[in-house]
Amino acid sequence: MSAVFYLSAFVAVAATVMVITRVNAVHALLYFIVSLLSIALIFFLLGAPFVAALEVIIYAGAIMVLFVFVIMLLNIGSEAAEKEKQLLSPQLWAGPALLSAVLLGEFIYVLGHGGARAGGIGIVGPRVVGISLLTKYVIGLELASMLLLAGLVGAYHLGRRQEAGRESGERS
Amino acid sequence: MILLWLIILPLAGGVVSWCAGRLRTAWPRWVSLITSLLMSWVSINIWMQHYSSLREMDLNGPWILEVRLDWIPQIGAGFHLAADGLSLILVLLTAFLGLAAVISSWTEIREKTGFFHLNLQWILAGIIGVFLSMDLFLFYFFWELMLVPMYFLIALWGHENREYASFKFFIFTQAGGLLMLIAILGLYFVHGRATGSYSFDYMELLGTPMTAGTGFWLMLGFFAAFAVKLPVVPFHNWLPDAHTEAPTAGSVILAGLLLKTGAYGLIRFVVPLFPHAAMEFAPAAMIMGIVGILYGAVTAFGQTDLKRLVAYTSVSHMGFVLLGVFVWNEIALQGVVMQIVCHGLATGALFIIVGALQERIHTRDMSLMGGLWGSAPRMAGAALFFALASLGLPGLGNFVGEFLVLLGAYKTNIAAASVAATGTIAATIYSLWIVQRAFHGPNAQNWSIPDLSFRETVVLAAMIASLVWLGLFPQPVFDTSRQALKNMTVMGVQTTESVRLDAGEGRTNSDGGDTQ
Amino acid sequence: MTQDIYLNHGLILASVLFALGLFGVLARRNIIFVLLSIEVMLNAAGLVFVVAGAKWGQADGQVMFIFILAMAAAEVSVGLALMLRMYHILKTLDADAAGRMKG
Amino acid sequence: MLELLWLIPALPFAGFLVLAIAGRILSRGGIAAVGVGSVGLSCIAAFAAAAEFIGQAESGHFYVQRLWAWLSVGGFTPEISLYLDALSLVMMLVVTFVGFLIHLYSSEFMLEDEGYGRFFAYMNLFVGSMLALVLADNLLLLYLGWEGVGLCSYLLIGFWYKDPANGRAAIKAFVVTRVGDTAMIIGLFLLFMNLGTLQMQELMRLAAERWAVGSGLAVAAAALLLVGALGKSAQLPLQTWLPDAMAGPSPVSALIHAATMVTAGVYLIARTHLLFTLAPAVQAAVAIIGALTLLLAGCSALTQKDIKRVLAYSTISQIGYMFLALGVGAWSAAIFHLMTHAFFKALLFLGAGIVIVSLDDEHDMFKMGGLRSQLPAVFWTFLIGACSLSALPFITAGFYSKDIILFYSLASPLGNRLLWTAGVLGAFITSLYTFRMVFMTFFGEAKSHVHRGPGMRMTVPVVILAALSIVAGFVELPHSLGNIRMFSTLINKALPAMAFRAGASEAETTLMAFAAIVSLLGIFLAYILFYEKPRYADSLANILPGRLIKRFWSSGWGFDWLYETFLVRPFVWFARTNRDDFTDLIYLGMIWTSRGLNNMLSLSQSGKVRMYATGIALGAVLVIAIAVFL
Repeated sequence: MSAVFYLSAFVAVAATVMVITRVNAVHALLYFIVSLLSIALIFFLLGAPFVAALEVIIYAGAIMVLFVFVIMLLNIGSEAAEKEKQLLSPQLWAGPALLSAVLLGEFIYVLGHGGARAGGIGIVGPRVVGISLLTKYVIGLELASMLLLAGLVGAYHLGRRQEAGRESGERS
Repeated sequence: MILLWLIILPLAGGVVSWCAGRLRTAWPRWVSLITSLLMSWVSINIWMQHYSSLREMDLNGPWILEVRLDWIPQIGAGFHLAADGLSLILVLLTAFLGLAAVISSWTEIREKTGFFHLNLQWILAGIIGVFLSMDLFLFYFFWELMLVPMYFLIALWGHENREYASFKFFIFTQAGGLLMLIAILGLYFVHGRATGSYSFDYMELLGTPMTAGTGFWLMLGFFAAFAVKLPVVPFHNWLPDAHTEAPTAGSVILAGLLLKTGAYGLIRFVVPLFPHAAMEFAPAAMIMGIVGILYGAVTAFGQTDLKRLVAYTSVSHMGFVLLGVFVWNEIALQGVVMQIVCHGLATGALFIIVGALQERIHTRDMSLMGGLWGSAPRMAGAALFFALASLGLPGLGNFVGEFLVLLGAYKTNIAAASVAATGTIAATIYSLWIVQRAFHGPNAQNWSIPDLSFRETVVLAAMIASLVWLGLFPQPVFDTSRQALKNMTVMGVQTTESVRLDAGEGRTNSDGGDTQ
Repeated sequence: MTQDIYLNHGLILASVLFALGLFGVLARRNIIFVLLSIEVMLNAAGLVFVVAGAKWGQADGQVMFIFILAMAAAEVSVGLALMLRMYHILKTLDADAAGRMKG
Repeated sequence: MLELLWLIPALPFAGFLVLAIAGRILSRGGIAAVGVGSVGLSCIAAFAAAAEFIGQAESGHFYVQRLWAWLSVGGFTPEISLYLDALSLVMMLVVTFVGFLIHLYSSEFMLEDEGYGRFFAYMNLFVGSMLALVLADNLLLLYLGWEGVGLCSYLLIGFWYKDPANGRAAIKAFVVTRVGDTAMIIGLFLLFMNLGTLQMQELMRLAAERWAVGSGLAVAAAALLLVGALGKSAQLPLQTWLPDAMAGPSPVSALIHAATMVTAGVYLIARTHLLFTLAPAVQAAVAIIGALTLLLAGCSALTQKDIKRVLAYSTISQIGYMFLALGVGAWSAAIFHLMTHAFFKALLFLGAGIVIVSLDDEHDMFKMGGLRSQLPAVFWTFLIGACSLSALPFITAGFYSKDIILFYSLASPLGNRLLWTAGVLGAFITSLYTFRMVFMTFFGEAKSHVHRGPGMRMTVPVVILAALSIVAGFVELPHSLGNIRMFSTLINKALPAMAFRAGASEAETTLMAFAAIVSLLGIFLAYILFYEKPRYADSLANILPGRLIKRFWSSGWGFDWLYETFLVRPFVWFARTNRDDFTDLIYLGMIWTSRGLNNMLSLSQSGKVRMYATGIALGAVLVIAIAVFL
């Protein structure tokens, strides 16, 4: 079990590194899907099959497809990739790299000192999740639906201005 | 109830003249004039009625008139108006200068006359409210009430640089006012905690027991507002700009009345409410007063703008007021009252003259004036008279005021009185400089201007007569204010004692509160 | 004990992913990558919730993940629409080119 | 009759009011009638009062008339009340009588001036204030008159307002005297706070009771009053305003700057003499200042070109004599000299006025000459005045009054040789500059011709004054020469008698002869230098030290330069530089600071999304670091 965990964790990190370093957006996207899939596997290992499914269906499926559509809509050629290369100069990413490293160091420091204690991993199935979603978190659920509605309207509004008739379909 | 009328009258008169202005341009002036005449009549009537009892000092209680209505009982704020001799004198001055302001703006203001007179009358209402209210909440209300119309007066009918000046005026006074608001609230809570009854009433707040540190900071809050209004160097910078840019009526009211609210506040609130802190602060305040006297006078001399010059003389004269208040003995306080009245008249008159001059030659630059005596001898003579009044010529009211302030100051601090006395030399220089530059000298620009009109002559003649009267027979003013000032000096003493008593009790009270 | 390692290591994994996402947001100028990096960060946050939920054996962590998911969806839809508009106006995807709000 | 005492100052004030209000409506005749008439009536009333007062002098030495209570505040209760004793009587008579003569003179002198009404209004106001000053019962009322005369002096010096130089001179006069007045008013505070009253007789009584001789308070009070007197009487170091004050019309110089106002300081010291006897150091200072002033001013008078400036310096110098007399305790001598000086100096000024007008406003003596034949009446009267001023022995009033002063400056217990020497030297210089003026103006060849001669209204006052310049001396003759004591008997009712050292009276004759010789010597030297052999004078003035001394003296010993450089210029410089009020910088600073902050913060708004994100990240890193590590 733990071997699977570490393997998928390694895949996730490696794929993410690829995501943020690619010059071609579609390649990056594909790596990102790999990363998402491996995280879905980790979810499953953690006893959360429902969210693992959601991860695959909505994240890797719907959202990423949306990205793909948009990238295709933009129709970026190979010269864009060239340009992208120029934009990725070391002096540009040195600072952010440092910043991120510091943040990571802080996280790991915290986790190393009195982080999580032991606890039972059992399977928390979709039923339990659904019940708590519709009872305890029902207001959150409503708010999330409002958010999605707002996203829908916003995207529609923004997309409509440029050219009538062309709408970026969305929703997960 | 007659006190209520003193406030309602200008408020209503202002509204009526605004409405009248929508019909005919000339009507608001008449409405305003009638309002001011009524005001003068009412206030003189009050004076006449109560003069003998004031002189004999046989009043029951501190007030000659009092109105007490409920307002916001939940927070202990009441509509409490009361007048004693001090307020009465200032109300009289307000009525008189209000009349002068209306008449002096007769031809100067030709646009939006209705709104102008609305503002004018509302300022007067605010000022009278300030002089009469004996509830700090109400006092603050009136304090702000007089500020806003004044802002409009400067911003709408002012001269070239009016926006800057009106902003400066507003920000300075508002900053001071807010500090006072904080101090009022602080005092309110300190008093409420100590006695258990939360009230804004002046009489109740007198003698509030408090620690020396608290008292000092609260006193500074009040002092800040009044120091800006008075104004005290170095918080005076709004004044030259505001005076210079304001229309004549605005300058008259600013110099004659608005500054006096600061002086009144010092006498009525700062020292009686915080006798200890004020005593502690007195040396600093006296130094500020002396610096004001000298600095104002020297800076006045350096000006080229006639109105600005006169504005700086106000700074100098108000230095005497500050000095006198913090000397706090009967002679000096009577001197302060006299100085307040006479400065209002003399400087108000100077502003009327400068305004009349500006109406005729369209400039305030003294280097462009000169030799105006030839064509306008009456105006020149009047200007000479008021210049002499402001330099403190014996026989005129200002001398009596300054002399008494200095005499009182000499009693407490010989050096202070001596240094302040040299201010009269500087006053001589700037006063004569006005006459020299504007009315004497060669008539280089070949001005030929009409002399004072009948309207202006009447106003100025009344002011001349008042100043001579105050200079030679000042006793009525002293008789009127004596009781009030005595009460206040006695209050100071009493509260000094009661603070000493209450200090012990207050401590036990607070201890009890803690244990509970 | 192994479960304990799982948990701690799950959190470390989330941290690493988050840091990588942050680096992407800060270092990349192409707005597509910025959006992608944000997705990485959101995903890492979701992972933390799920790991924590797993630790206590409660559904709350997963519920939070669902909320994050919803939010990510809304964010991506609006973000992509904005990106499209930007590309049409500025003809570039360089985030630094959109500097008209300079104070 | 004494009940009508209040009329004496009230009449001129009434005249002022009438002229101020109705001056534009009245004709010139009407103005003259009001202006001269009011002072004339006042003069008549004064003489009537004097007759009655001297008549009943046996019964009481003073008369007090209370008019009304001025104010009453916290124990401070000055009254408007008049006080008449021998001293104020003399002053009152001098003021009203000389004042009347000068008013009469002016009614012709100013006839062509456009400000005729204004002139008489000011003059009446002056006479009224001066009478208030001399008749005041308390120091506050005295101060009122004191400032009132200062004001009129200012107004009349700057009477011809169109010339800015006149205005400057007027302001200078007012401001310089105001310096003294400020000291005086502090003295008033001191007296009131320590003795509880400003009523002068009461004050003197209490001072004598409570203060020991030479006590600090007495010295301070006397010194402060002295500074006031120095300003008003143009004594060292506040003398600089008087020469410039000659910018005013000649009658003004005669009335204000010779006969009356400038002697107010002498009057004040005489009035409060007890304070000065309580403060011997200050009294000695009075004598020294007087001696120094009379020498300095005399030397300056010697080098002037302007005839009126000669007279102005001469006035300063003669008042120096009076101060000398006061300083050695010769009270009645000082007042006597004050009176005779009022006569002959007014006469000289009026004569000079006629000369100036006759020559079409010519002040420069070097452009005059030979007027003896053209203006004979003026010449003779002027000559009498000049003789009196230079103390021509035995016949002139000036001789007797000055002789007493010289005698007491040596013989009084407070006198000494140095003071006497200064006085004698001064007498010599006096006759030198006086006759320099006479010779230059009336003798020699005519350099210009007379435009118009004086009329009756100008001649009569001059003649009367000339007569008085002779006669007035005979009311007081020295011991060795008739020993008439009319004047001092009168004055001694108000002031202590003069004392002199035992055995000094024997020397009196010698001293008198010496003084007489000195003054004659001065006249003779003037005759040589300025009439007989003028080139001696020229060559004297042309050698280098002569030139330098001449320049130094004629500029008034550099006092003007001193004040100009160290007081006036810095003051004006500061005022001008500070026109925009440097305290404004505090508030401008606030504006600049907030504006600068605004600019700095708006720099952070680069418009780049990544920057904002970096900012957020940085903040997050910091917050977490704080939460974790602290």
